[in-house]
Amino acid sequence: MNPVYVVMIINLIIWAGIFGYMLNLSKHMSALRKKLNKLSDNEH
Amino acid sequence: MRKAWLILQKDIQQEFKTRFAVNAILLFAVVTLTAVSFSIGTYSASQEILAALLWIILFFSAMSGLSHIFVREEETHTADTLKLVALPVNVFWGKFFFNLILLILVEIIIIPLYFAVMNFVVIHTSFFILVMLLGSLGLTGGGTMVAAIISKASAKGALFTVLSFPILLPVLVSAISATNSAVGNDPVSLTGNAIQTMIAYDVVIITASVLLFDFVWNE
Amino acid sequence: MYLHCDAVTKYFDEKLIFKNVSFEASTGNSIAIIGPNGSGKTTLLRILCNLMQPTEGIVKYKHNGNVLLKQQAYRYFSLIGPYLELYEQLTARENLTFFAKMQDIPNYPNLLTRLMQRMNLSGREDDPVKTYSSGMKQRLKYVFALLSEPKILFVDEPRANLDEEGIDTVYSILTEQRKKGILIIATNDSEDLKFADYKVTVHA
Amino acid sequence: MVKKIWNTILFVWMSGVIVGAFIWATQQKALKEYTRIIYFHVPVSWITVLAFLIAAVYSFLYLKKRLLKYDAYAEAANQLGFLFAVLATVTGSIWAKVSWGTFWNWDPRETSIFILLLIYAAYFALRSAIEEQDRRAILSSVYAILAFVTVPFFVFIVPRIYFSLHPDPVINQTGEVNMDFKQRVVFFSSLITFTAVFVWMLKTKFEIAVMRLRIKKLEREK
Repeated sequence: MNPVYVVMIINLIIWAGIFGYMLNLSKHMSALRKKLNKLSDNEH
Repeated sequence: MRKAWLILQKDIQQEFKTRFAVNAILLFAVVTLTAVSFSIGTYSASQEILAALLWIILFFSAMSGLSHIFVREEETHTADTLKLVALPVNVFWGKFFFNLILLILVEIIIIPLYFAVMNFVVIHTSFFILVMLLGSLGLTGGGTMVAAIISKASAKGALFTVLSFPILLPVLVSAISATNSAVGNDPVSLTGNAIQTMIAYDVVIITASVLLFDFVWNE
Repeated sequence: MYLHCDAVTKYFDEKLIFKNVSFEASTGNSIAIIGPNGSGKTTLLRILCNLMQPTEGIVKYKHNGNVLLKQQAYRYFSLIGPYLELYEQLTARENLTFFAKMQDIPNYPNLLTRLMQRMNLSGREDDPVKTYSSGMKQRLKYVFALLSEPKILFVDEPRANLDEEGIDTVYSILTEQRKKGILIIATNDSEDLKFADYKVTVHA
Repeated sequence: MVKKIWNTILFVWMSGVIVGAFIWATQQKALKEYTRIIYFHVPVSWITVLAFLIAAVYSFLYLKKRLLKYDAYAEAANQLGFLFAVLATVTGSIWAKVSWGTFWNWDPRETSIFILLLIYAAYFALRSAIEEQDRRAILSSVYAILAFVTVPFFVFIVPRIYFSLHPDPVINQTGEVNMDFKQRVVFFSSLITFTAVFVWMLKTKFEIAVMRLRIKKLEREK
């Protein structure tokens, strides 16, 4: 296997890991924000 | 310190009536020793491997018995009673010395057996004893603290080993390499390092435990 | 001796147990903590004894005008409760000797004999606690609590597991404690309430 | 708006580093193409350690101040640390396979990252075994600090006992001297990028943690 591909694969794994995680986080965050808005609306 | 001694006395008194911890840890040690001995069988393992196996047996025996001292207080609802009459620091020392005595007792029984069964030969005896002592101090220090933590969680038994292992690994690794020197396998230069590491580890883990125990006990 | 419980609130995670419980008591006072089952009477007692941290608010002890630190305060009070057990495998004497030594009680053998007699337990000193009946265990807890001659006595359900005779003894103890120190009981029993100068109600 | 600008800068910078690493930087003779792995693998490993440190600091703060916020921060840092530890382990393992022939051979740094992984895993195991949140916060903080004080010992023992196959000593035998200018520029920019990405992730995690706590508070006030 050409070494440059190995390096690329490694690089890809790292970025995929980070982005996958962040994507998950942002999904989570918008869900939480919705819930928070709903809760604070009920207050008033 | 007198109070710590009283707690130690109380725990020994209690232990004498049931012999639960002693039985658990000792039987565990004997069973593992037998298993190791059987699996090696007639092959002659190198002294290097035997040194490592000895510590693995001791580590897992410790894992089977050292948590008992805190788990018992929690499960019989006596922890609160003890809290009402004792300062945390005394409780820690009392439990620490109980575990130390327990572990050394197991070592006194297991190590001669190990010599006999496994063909294990120690060349520098006094050095070996020093290594055992320092190693036991480290195992007990970290083990007692983790025992205090897990006594307040669920799934105590499994958790104890999982939490202890990474924390006890430095002392375990140094003890194995120092034991290696004791059987005459390694150059002397390495010996000093392992001993230094163990002393430093013992001091650090025991100090940290004393400082942190307050939070765990009076949580 | 002076006990001050200021705006104590306790949550278990999101569940509110009680909110803003405040009272104060000094020598000669007695207080009953009342509330329906599961309202957190026991939790409040545990907080007062420093066995548990309140979510908000503070508990303060004063002795001769000085505020006591946590590590000093525990010498001045005793607690009797169903969740507070003695060492089952040890005998009554071993248990009590251990606790007496831990609390630096001078002349404890005499005191021990006297209290065992008073709680109608003499003769059973050298039996393991696990052979005791639940009523006897409860009486033994009184011996343990009174051993240190506490300035403040906390009692959770004074009558639990006791027969007529036991209750009489306990009541005489409560009367005494009320005179010479502070008495705090958690109860729902109207009989027990006779011992209280005033009541603190806990509820969510 | 400011946030958007920062994100754009970060994105451009990141792309620059990747391009630089693959095209601009020169290759090390001994490592050939694999030189480039250093620009990604090393920063990831560094962040594993950084996250562990941050978690220990917040654990300590929690024990001092008893604010649940700090415990949530420590947990967030540990979660990110675990993610980066997994990334470092996987990428390192692939690298080990192509250059040394095996996926795993207990080289000192592999050992260190493995121990960090174990500690992270133990931390989460402990958290999942305690129901009540105050108790969970205290016990896991104590455990994080206890683990933190023992980790430095691996720095002393591990390299002395095991022989290292890791190329870092080859490159850094006398500090950073053996890296040439271009390599150094790319390496440090990459380190900065990854740290910036990590800080950004951590901030997001903190935000989420704070939101969670607020939701809980609102719910309990009802």
